Amino acid sequence: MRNTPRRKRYLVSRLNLSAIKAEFPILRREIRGKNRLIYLDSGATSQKPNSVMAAERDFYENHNAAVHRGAYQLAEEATELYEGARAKVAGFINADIDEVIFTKSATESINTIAYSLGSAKAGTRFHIRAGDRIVVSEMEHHANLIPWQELASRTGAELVWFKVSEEGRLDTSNIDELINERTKVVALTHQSNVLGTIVPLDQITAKAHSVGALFVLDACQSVPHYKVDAKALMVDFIAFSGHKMLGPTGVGILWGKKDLLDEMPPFLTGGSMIETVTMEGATYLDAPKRFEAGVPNMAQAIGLGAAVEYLNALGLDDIHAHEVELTKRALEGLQSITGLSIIGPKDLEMRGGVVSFAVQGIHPHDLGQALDQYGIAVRTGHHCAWPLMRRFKTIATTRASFYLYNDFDDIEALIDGVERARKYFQSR
Amino acid sequence: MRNTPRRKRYLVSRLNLSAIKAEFPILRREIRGKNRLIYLDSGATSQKPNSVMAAERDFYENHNAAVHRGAYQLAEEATELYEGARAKVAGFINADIDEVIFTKSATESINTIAYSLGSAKAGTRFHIRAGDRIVVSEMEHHANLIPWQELASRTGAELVWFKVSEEGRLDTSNIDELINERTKVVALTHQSNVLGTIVPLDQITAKAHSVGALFVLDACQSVPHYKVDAKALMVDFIAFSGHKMLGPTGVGILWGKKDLLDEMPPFLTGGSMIETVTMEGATYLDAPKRFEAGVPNMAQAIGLGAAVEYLNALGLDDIHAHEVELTKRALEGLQSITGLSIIGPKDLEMRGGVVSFAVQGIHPHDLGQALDQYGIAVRTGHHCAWPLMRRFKTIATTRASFYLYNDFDDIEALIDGVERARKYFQSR
Amino acid sequence: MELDSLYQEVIFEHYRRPLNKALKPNPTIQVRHTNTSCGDEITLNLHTDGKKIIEVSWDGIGCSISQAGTSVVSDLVIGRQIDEVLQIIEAFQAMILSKGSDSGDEKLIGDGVAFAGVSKFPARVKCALLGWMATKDAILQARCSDGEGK
Amino acid sequence: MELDSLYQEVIFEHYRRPLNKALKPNPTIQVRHTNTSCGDEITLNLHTDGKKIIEVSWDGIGCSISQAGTSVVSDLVIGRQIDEVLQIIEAFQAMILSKGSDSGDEKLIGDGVAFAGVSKFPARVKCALLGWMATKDAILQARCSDGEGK
Ligand SMILES: Cc1ncc(COP(=O)(O)O)c(C=O)c1O
Ligand SMILES: Cc1ncc(COP(=O)(O)O)c(C=O)c1O
Repeated sequence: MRNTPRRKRYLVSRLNLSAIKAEFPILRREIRGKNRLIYLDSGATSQKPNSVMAAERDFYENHNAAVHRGAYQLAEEATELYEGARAKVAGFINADIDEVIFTKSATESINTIAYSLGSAKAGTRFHIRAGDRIVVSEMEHHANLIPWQELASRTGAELVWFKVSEEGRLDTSNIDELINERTKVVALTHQSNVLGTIVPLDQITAKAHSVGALFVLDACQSVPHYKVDAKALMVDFIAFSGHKMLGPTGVGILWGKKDLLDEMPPFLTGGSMIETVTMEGATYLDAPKRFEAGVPNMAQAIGLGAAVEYLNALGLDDIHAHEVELTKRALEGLQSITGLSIIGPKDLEMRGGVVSFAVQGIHPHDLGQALDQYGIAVRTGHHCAWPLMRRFKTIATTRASFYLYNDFDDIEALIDGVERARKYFQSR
Repeated sequence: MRNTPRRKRYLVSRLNLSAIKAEFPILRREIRGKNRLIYLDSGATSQKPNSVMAAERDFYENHNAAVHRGAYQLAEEATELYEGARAKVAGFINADIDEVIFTKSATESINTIAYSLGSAKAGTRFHIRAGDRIVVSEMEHHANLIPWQELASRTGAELVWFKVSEEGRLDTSNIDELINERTKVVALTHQSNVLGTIVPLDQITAKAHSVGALFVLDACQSVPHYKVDAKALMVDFIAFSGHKMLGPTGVGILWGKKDLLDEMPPFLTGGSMIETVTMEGATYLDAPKRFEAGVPNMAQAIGLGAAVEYLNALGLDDIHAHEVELTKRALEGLQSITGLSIIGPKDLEMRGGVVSFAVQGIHPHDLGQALDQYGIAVRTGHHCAWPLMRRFKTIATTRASFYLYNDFDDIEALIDGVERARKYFQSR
Repeated sequence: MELDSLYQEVIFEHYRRPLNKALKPNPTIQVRHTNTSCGDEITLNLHTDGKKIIEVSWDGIGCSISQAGTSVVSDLVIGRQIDEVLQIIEAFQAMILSKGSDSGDEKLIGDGVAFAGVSKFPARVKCALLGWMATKDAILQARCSDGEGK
Repeated sequence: MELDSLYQEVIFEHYRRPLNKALKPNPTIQVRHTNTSCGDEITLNLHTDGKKIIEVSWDGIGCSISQAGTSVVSDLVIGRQIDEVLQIIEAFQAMILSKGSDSGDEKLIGDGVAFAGVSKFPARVKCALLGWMATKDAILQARCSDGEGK
């Protein structure tokens, strides 16, 4: 690996990287022989610190019981841990505790809203019918696109979308055309998982509310990386995944305004979300229980609580500052490579630590394979954003995404690796 | 604790209980002071052996990456582990691998079928419309009742149900009336989570198929305890939860016949379940991916795989035989207590290790509280089977449920504990 | 023994001989509250002139804690000013949610202090509160319907 | 170096100068296959008289493995009997799914043996199979539509 002094020019991070790395056992893995693992796919899923794994294990070893149902000591402890995790997540996004719903993933969170709205009876404020409009964008992850396509197709509503500019920004020039009196839902990503673009929300949320539309924010790529304030954002719903923010797999979050959640039809039905049940019908509890049917993903929620504590201890501002520096160096270094082009913003303005690129003459799959050979894990493909690929007239990109455990050496390794791969394929 | 020789009269289990208990760290917990934990609420959720926790941790420490998406080494390993877990679960219930879908819970599994059927277009074989019939029973858990109530209310179908006899058996006397040409779905529990009753299925599945209805089996209380053979049972769908069978929380199973699953509309939509996506619409992959949108609950599925291996190593037949002996002693011992009555079958014929009972003059909540004080964890309440409570003209029962880590001492402790509690409340 | 700290003698007295348990006709308002996790249910009739609680009567089934709790609150509030009653309920709520740190002010909540031990058993807090919350709910509903509250 | 074991020279030759890459008109059957995880796509035209493969031509974009694979299979099967071709495809499939244990029979699968290394990279198996599966699919569809198969 090259060892030039150039990285010294970059800001020394406020994070203590060696201490952080020590908390993530997987970073000691060796890849394809003796290569150090350089994990640059946190946009897909993040690695887990010891404290998260320990919290899950502690739950299973000492407190495991069905929450809210048992009256014995273990069940009381389990309930307190589970509800404690809810309080931690609520604090993390500045929400009220009862507004935080544990789902299995952001995908489920978004589907929950789409299905709930789809079940709303005619005459209620949530009812969606033929002629109504749902607004998304061309840069949505499939998880924030297909549920709305399906809702539109079930209800006869019309799906329309914001376009994306050549620079990878949301094109809001036709906002008044897209969001009008017929618009019932606006569902947008906070940050593109492909481009790294952070979407400025103020104008769009204001417009959405001015016509009485509900605003759904896909915050999968933002909540893990910088402060997201549920109250300040003026949105109605927020969806994100625990596994992308150091938490366990199998847990996601749906945040929603309490008065909306309490009024909306439930989605998954079953135990623990009911008020009364007869053979003929049931009535339902308020949020969050209304949307948490069945024995919940207790250990995972509690693990997510530990992840939130870990993030709080480091501080989201420092994490974000660190990632901006990594991104700055990555953008600069990668663009010095012959034939490489960035797909997405090339500046740091309203931009997160996700960098997509193409290298002329090398298919992303081949490039990713070579990088893997050097120990570098990047994502290649359409990134579950197929329409966005079409927008940029490609079928796939190579994507590096950063998180708090990445250091400048990782970025140099990426830059060197891409250059080395380029030469490898060129020589063949 | 009483130490009479009477338990010696009972069969020595084929399970090595001391070795088993050593694998479940939580069983070393002390409760309300210095009481040994006597966990008799496995019907709500089971405890976890070391091997399950180790499998999850190994995944996070060595292989964590998004399955099916990445092309790098970690992602390949994660995919192999995840799909390996699917193969283990499939083997466990004698199913084909592609028929096993990972959900978050049995509740989600059942909702998946109900919503998918509800989305089927008119003219397709899955379409449900006004006048069609859905058949359930009075002994269903809310998770296998409310989703069907909701489906009925969304489609205009009629919900009808089997009654339950005074002995706690399914009353099939009016089967020909309930299941007729209009019947589209029959959804029944395999074993009641309140009564312990195992439902004989042959007659009902035959009848259901003779009229072309789909048969949905809620196997939450059976799969963990005795052999369930997906192919032999002649059912179309099976739902169960990982957390009740030694697995992690946050993972459930939906099994379905491949040709049905591939034809049914998807439920949750998003990444990894699509074939192609444009802004206008999407096409979907076949099962299991069709029903696994998003980054899945990888660690939990893998943990469940380890649970299945643990169950296989002990042998389901020996586990079941052991639980039958425990149940025999419990039924006998409990019934010797003044004022105690069993709710559910009093014999061992087609009966699992779940025993519900009432003690005259003592509310279940108070009884459960006293038992907790002695270290005994039982469940009190309506057990998410409110209509069944009404059927037995009560609002709650006390329920003890057994699993492979319970021994005869646990049963004696229960019997002694109930007697002691009875005296405590009588004296006040 | 901890069980006794939960099941104070006073609680058993109210449980065995509950006060005001038999619905009085023609209430100002009737409410029905359920403990959704166990199915316990009470119906409570409130008679009020808008300022004072004239009568509280109730019926229902439940565990000793919820039955005794309803008995205690009904006995405590009859004849008192509404504002005072709301204060009493608040004090009881604070105690019961205190996880053992607040042992309750007997001058304010009377026999309610016998429930201090319940606050150490989170799963039973709902039982203890059932009758108290029904009373509060009835008062607030009565207020709304006669235009007293804003 | 393991990368070379994946990227055999033969693969690069086919990738740089793919054979039969340009759709011939009027096929017996046309199929379109997609690698859903990356978006790579090929269109393949098959000309057959029901017994023999007369022509295979294709177009599409994709990684070196999928492009070379399609080139190899197209070259290999043209002019052969259908039954023989299905056998060849099966042999290739067996090798590619063998996780490195089957190095392939060159007499049967020709340049296909160059893909033996791919079987050690599970995430690339789909790439290697893309053209092969498209060919198989086209053959089976052609069979069905002319009533040859049962
Ligand atoms: C018979 C039965 N069905 C369904 C369920 C629901 O399972 P879960 O809460 O894990 O989704 C349970 C357990 O609670 C059950 O016992
Ligand atoms: C922007 C965005 N939205 C939604 C998702 C879906 O998240 P999950 O797969 O965890 O449900 C992802 C990640 O895959 C994402 O990056």
